[in-house]
Amino acid sequence: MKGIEGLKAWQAAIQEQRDPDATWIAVCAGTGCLSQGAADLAAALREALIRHSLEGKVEVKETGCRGFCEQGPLIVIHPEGIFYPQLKAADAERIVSETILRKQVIEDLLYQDPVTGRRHIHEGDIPFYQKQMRLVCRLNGVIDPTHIGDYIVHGGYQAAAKALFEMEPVQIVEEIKRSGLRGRGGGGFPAGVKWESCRNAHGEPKYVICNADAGDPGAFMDRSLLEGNPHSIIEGMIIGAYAIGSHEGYVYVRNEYPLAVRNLQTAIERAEAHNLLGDNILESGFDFHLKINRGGGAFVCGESTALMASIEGRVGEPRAKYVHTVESGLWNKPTNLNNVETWANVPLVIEHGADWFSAIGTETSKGTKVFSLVGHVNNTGLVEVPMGITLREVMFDIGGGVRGGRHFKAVQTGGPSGGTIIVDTTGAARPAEDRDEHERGPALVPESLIDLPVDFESLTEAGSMMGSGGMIVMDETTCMVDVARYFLNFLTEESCGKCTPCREGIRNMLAILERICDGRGQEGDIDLLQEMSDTVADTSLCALGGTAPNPVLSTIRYFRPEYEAHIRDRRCPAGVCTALIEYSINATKCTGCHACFKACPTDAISGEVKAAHVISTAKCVKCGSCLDVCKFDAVVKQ
Amino acid sequence: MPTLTIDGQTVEVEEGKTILEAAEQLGIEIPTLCHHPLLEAYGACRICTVEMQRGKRVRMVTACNHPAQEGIEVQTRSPRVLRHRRMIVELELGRCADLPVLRKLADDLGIDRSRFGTGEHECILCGLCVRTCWELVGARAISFANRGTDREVTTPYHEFSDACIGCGACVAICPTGVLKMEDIKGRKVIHSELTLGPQRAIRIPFMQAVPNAPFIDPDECAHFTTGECKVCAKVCPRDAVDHQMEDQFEEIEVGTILVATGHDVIDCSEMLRYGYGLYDNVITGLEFEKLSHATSPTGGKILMSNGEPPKSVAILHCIGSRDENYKEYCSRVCCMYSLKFAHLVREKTGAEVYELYIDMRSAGKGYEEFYKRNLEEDVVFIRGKGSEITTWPEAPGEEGKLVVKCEDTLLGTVRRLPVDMVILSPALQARADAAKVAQTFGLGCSRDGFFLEQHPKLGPVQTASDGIFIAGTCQGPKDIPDSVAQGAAAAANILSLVDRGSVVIEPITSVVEETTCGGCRLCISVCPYDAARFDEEKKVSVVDEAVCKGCGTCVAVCPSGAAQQRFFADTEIMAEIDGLLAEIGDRHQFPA
Amino acid sequence: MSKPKLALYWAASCGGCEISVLEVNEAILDVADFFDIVFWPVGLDFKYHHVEAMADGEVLLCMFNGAIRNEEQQHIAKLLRRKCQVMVAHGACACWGGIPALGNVANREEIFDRAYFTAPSVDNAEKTLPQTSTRVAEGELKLPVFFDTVYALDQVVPVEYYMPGCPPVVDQTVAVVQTVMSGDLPPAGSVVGAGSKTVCEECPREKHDEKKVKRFRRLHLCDDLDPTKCLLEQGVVCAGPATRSGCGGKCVSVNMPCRGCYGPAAGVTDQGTKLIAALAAVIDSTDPDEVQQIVDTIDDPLGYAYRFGMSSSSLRRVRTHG
Amino acid sequence: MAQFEPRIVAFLCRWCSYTGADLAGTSRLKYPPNVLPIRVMCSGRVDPTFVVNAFRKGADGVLICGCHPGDCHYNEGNYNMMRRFPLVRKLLAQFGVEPERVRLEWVSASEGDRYAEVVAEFTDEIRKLGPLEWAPMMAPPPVQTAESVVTAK
Amino acid sequence: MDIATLDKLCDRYAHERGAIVELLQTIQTEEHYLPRDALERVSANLDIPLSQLYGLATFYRAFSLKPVGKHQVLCCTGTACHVRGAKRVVDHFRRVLGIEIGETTEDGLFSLHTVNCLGACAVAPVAVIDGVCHGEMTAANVEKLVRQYRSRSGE
Repeated sequence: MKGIEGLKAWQAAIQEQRDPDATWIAVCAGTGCLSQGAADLAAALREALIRHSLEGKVEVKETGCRGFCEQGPLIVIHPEGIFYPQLKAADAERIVSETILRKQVIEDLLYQDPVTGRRHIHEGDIPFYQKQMRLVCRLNGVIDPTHIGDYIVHGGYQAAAKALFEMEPVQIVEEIKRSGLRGRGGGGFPAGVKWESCRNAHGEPKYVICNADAGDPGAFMDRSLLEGNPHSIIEGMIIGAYAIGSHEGYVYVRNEYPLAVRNLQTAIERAEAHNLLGDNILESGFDFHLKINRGGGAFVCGESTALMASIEGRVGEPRAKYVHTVESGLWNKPTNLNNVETWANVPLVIEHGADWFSAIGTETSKGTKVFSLVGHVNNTGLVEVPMGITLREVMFDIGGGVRGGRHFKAVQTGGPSGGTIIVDTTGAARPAEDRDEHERGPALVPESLIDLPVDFESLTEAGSMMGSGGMIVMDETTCMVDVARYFLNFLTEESCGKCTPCREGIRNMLAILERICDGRGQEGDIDLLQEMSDTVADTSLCALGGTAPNPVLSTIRYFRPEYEAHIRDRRCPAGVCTALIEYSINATKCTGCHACFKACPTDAISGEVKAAHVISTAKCVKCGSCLDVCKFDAVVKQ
Repeated sequence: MPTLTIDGQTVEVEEGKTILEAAEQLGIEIPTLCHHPLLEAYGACRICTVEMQRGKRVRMVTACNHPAQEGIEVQTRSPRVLRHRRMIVELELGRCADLPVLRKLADDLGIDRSRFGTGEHECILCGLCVRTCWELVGARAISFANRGTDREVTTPYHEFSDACIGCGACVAICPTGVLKMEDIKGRKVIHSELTLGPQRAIRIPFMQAVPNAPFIDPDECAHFTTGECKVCAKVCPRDAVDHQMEDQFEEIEVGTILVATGHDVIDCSEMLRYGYGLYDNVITGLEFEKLSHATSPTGGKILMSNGEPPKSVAILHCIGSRDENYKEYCSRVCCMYSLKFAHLVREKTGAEVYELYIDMRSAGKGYEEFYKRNLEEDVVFIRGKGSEITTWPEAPGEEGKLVVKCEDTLLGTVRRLPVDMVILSPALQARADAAKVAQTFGLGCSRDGFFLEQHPKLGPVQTASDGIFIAGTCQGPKDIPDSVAQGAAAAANILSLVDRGSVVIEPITSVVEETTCGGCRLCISVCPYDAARFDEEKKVSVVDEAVCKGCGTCVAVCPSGAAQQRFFADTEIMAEIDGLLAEIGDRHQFPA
Repeated sequence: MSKPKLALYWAASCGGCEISVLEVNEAILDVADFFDIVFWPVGLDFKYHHVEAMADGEVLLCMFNGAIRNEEQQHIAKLLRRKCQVMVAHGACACWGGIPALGNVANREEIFDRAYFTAPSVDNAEKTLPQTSTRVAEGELKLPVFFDTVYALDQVVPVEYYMPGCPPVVDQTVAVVQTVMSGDLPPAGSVVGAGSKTVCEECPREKHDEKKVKRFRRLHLCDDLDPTKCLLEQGVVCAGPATRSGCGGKCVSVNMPCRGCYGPAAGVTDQGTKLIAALAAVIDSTDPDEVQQIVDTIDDPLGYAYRFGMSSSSLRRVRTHG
Repeated sequence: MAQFEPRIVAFLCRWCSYTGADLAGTSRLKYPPNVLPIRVMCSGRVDPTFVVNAFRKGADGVLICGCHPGDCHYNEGNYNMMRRFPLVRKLLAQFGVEPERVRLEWVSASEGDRYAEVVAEFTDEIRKLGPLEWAPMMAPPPVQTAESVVTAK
Repeated sequence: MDIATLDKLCDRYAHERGAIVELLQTIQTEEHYLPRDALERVSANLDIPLSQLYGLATFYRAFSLKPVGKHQVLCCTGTACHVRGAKRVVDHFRRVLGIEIGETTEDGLFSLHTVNCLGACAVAPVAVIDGVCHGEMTAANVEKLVRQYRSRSGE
């Protein structure tokens, strides 16, 4: 197949075969939905179609993640676009018989807005989607990632063809620079500038790498992009390689994402089969080979030099970046490394042009960003929003507010390297005047933080950072000291152990925090933590160590009272630190239903059926099982 | 050439230098733990972090690997740098035991105790050993294992790695000394080379070696086993190290040769009853000399193998000499050096010394007086050859001692001497390759293997072959004065030959009578020196007088009698025969 | 003055030398012209008393061939010595004992025992032996005494010239006679009719510097001999190197190894030991046992060494009565 | 009659045997005087003619001494003697001379005692063999009176 | 894995630069752990020092030197799961299986690991057993799952 004409011809050929108004069902098969039974649902639908002898006419297509994981497993019936969320296998029969056959909308299956209670038929009018601008994720949930035709029919690879045939490499770099596209990995370094310096660095061969390690816990946008639309990343890398003058690329994927690896591998094979990858792409004379490199399972390998060490078959140990990797990266050759989402944006910029792209987002942060909205929020899922949208819109308008009607306490962005932005409606936060000069983070903690625009500069200013896009909503049941302890515990396990400040610093800070959580905190612990944080942040070799203190510093900054409660009063206001809480049964409310007796793993609960039960504090390991099963709110935790 | 300022002082350095090197150039000291000039900068310990201002941005960077760029301002002791440095040392102390290298840093920075307690690790994970093994030596036997706080240096599966070539480089470079060099090659230190600790691959053989220059021992040198290293070549300021050099064999033409190949000492381990090689403290005279010598590893102190000075020493003479089963001759030198040893032991350690001798042969100048001096220094002389050494105690006071059994012929009793150390005086014997050397130089060998002089009285340094001389113990056991005298004699002989200018050739040669030679060429066939050649025109054999050595074999073989030997012609020998048998007068004469 | 007188006598020999005199063909006429042959038992009927009747030294030249085996030959030798001026030992037998001298390996008793008793063709039951004098009807028969040892001519009477050869080659005989006729006589005791070198000089075969053999071979057993190469180098015992030249290499030119009939080379007293030395020199071994094996392949060293020179050999005869 | 004192001619190679004999002398070793040494440059020089001639001139035994194989000053001289010796012995045997009467021994320069030993042993052996008495063999033919010869009338 | 397949594997990766981790991954998925003789064989075939392979095997969480259990229990301790009580689920698994994180039960059936994030935050806290994802885990259904897998492997 040769050039753009060949591509367009192929696209037209596929369109002909497709009847635009044929009905077909898109079942979301992202990991989130799969883990809630999407596979069984799809099977049930197919059986139902067979029963109604519709198998030839109506097609069931398993697509990538549509973003609304909370409402999984969900389907969209085309061409009408009817959206049925939270389905069970049993609903398949009704869907086929009523909606498919008789085009009737099943009222009770429709999405009901938890706040307004209104039911919405089409995806578009659900608030979760209204405020979003799904560009990178537009094909997620629309195409079958394993079937290249779906991608081609939606204009796939035409941006690459345009770049290869109609644009010069320098032109492409200029276009990306003008577009203001910045790295989506967390650093936010302008992609264009990076490409330019890599292009100008001397040394052959040059490499392009896609960092699909996505090590940040709680951030799975890279994963759903790889699963849902791998071809967009391949196309982005082809354009990037052509611009920089590289013929060899690697995608470094986490080993814990088997579905992503499989779909990407299939995509590469299909692309090579159709002369869209490999030698002489589209007869353009440009060769580009892409190989998958499964990571060994190390968060540190998210850092560029550690990632390259891992590809080179060495242990994931970062090295000083005084000489940038664009000049001397993989095997000491010029290497350009970008995040999955960054590569996915590239075809958009080339297809619609830099001006179109730079129109989206704020003055300094252009384009959209995919966030993974998780934690104590109603609508957990992947949210792609234009830069500059406010926190309020993301968390409340899209996110549907805090779960279970609780109070919103904090949101954490940037993963372990990020900080916690406080939109404290509980008033527990502290005015900024009395913070001392070497403290980090924003000068002010106004109520209006909730209206903080989400972009690189403002998030960093707020003491956190964009990071890969994890946004973890926390309500008042979350103990901030425990959050800090969790992050440090994670970082102690994931530190490569090469440099002293990171290996020893974080370990000792964790020890202090665990002491505090155990109720053995001492005066001066907080100052010691801050002193240590200062050294760890300044002298650590790589970003892992460098940003590790952020969660601690930002929680201290805004929740010093909670720390002091743990240290002075040996109390955990949020009731999380097990050493400081106690479980007891409110005799008046307890109906003696014996449920908690059966649930307790260490049979710390005694009492006869129908009589009030008692918890023996000695045996109780505070697992909280009794609280879970008690229907009468008799179990009290303070 | 970038110029930068460090602590206010400006300095200009070559391209590619680091801040640390620039600081060294200014004599500013920046502490390092994981850095070594021969290794690539690693940046693990971070103790060398300094404050660097470039343009308006101030950043904390590690000096060991940050390039010295144009126009940067570096502060090596700013409050912020010191604060970080103190915290890092405190963190290290929290992890490791009170290691000297850390204690020194802590004292410099004024830290007495770490707020993070004290750990028990002795390895500060600086990685110097791993990087040396990988980058320098090339054996690649050890590496880092695990991750984060469990990180450790180890060989695969914590077992002995057969990639390790035991070069000891990691031990040498480890700042904390946690790596120890087990004597894994099982070398017996006191006996074989008397060197303690790992054998340097490049070393001066011994103190007074001439030339007093180091040599590379190919078996020990890592380069020859792994193809890497060459550290010595890198650090040598005069580029004198060349690993490509090969042994060269030079062939030189000489007029005269002086063979002075010396002697060997009998292997005492063959005589099982003395337990040499079995018991640690039974050593030979040569080994005692090495031990008591000022340049010995013990610095001349006389110590037993366990490092203690001996309280009692027995010196046994004639081990293998004057002995039918081994060497019948007297080795001539042992008595006197044994006396020297006795004197040394008495003087240096004051230990009880027993000398077991058959006859005290102190025949040299001043020798007898030295023997008398030993007597005065209470050395115990027992006239009787040491017969056996055992560690089997039979009487009290013999536990843990070497018991020397001997017969004291003056007292007429058999005695048992419990001592701490025994010195054997082994017999001198011809070198193992003496026979081969003799054949090469056409030397005769006496039955005991020493080379044969031309005449015991008239030609002690000459040999049967003209122009080849011998001197020293290769001709027979003798001590240093005699050897020196022989050396001088041989040299004098050689010089007399050299300046004579011409060589006297053998007068006794063969000559062929042209008129009677039939050209049968038998003489040519037998001549060992190819002195006889066939003259094609005259069809006769001709003898080249310069080449002919005068053995006369051709004359005996010449069937036509044409070949005759001057001074030993057939007629002359026949006349000798007649003369010898003359009395019986059977002259062949005509009948009356 | 009448022609010089010539005397020829045939003692213990095969008579070949006498015949070789005839071989001079027409040259015999020159001899007849120059000489007055006065004693030639085989050619002309002369008797002993004719010779006894002559004056001492009357005969110029006496060509005495044959060794002295018995008393009669000794007597005639002495007689002729007295009667002639120049005594020439004509032929190998006269010079060194020749083939008859091989009898010295035994003594008279052993010879008679072999000849008259044990020889396969003898039928002598009565064991009669010839006696020096036997009475027969016709009277007393006398036989000369049979010596134990065969002696060369010069061991009985002094000899002026020795003419080697068995028989001497024709042209050598002619040359000798002509020299005598010319009166230009070489010094007494010298060997005439022969060269001054050895047979090797006249031998056409190629000789090489390297002479090494692993074993000696009997001629009649060899079928692979190289006609151009020296026989000794091929392991065949050839007395050429130890034998005086003069014969022109007659035998070696026809693939026959030289047997040494021209006697020892000039200046050599014992031809046999010289040949032994030569044979030993070509043995190719340094190991005593292997040398012994090679020596064992020479079956009869005495036979090769003293085929023609037993009488004048160093030890002359074998010691039989020990 | 006094004990038969054999007369033994010895050919001693100048480098080894002759020096060995000399050493025997300087070492004051006792050995029978029956040996009459002749110095030759090398045992290779000893011509079979000398051996045969010695017996002819009345020697009762002939001893030839040379350097040990490999030690010869001229590299191969003694090897040549070694090759001649068995042939000379065989020739002498054919002449009726007991082969034991001729002997080849390797005596090096330092083996003074060995030389004395060889001489003593060889002399004993020849004494047992008794005198060679080769003179009768060399006697001229028996002289007969002229008349006893003339017979015919 | 027998020698032949291992060698074939090595040949396939021999010329490909940067494939060592891939190779170890393949062995790990095949054998569920990295046997010592396999590492020694790879070291010999590809001329890579054994110390480097040992470093890789002990650094990356995906590899283990000891045989792991038949059923792999992966508990997600990502931030989302953490705030929804992942820690209690992990503690419960530890109590029920009687092993610590990273160990394998004596009967070799179960091995327990924690993972940073499995990408199913919507149904946090999550546990994946043999690739099958179980969302909204509570202490209760931990025991149910363990019994279910133990019986299934019992057949």
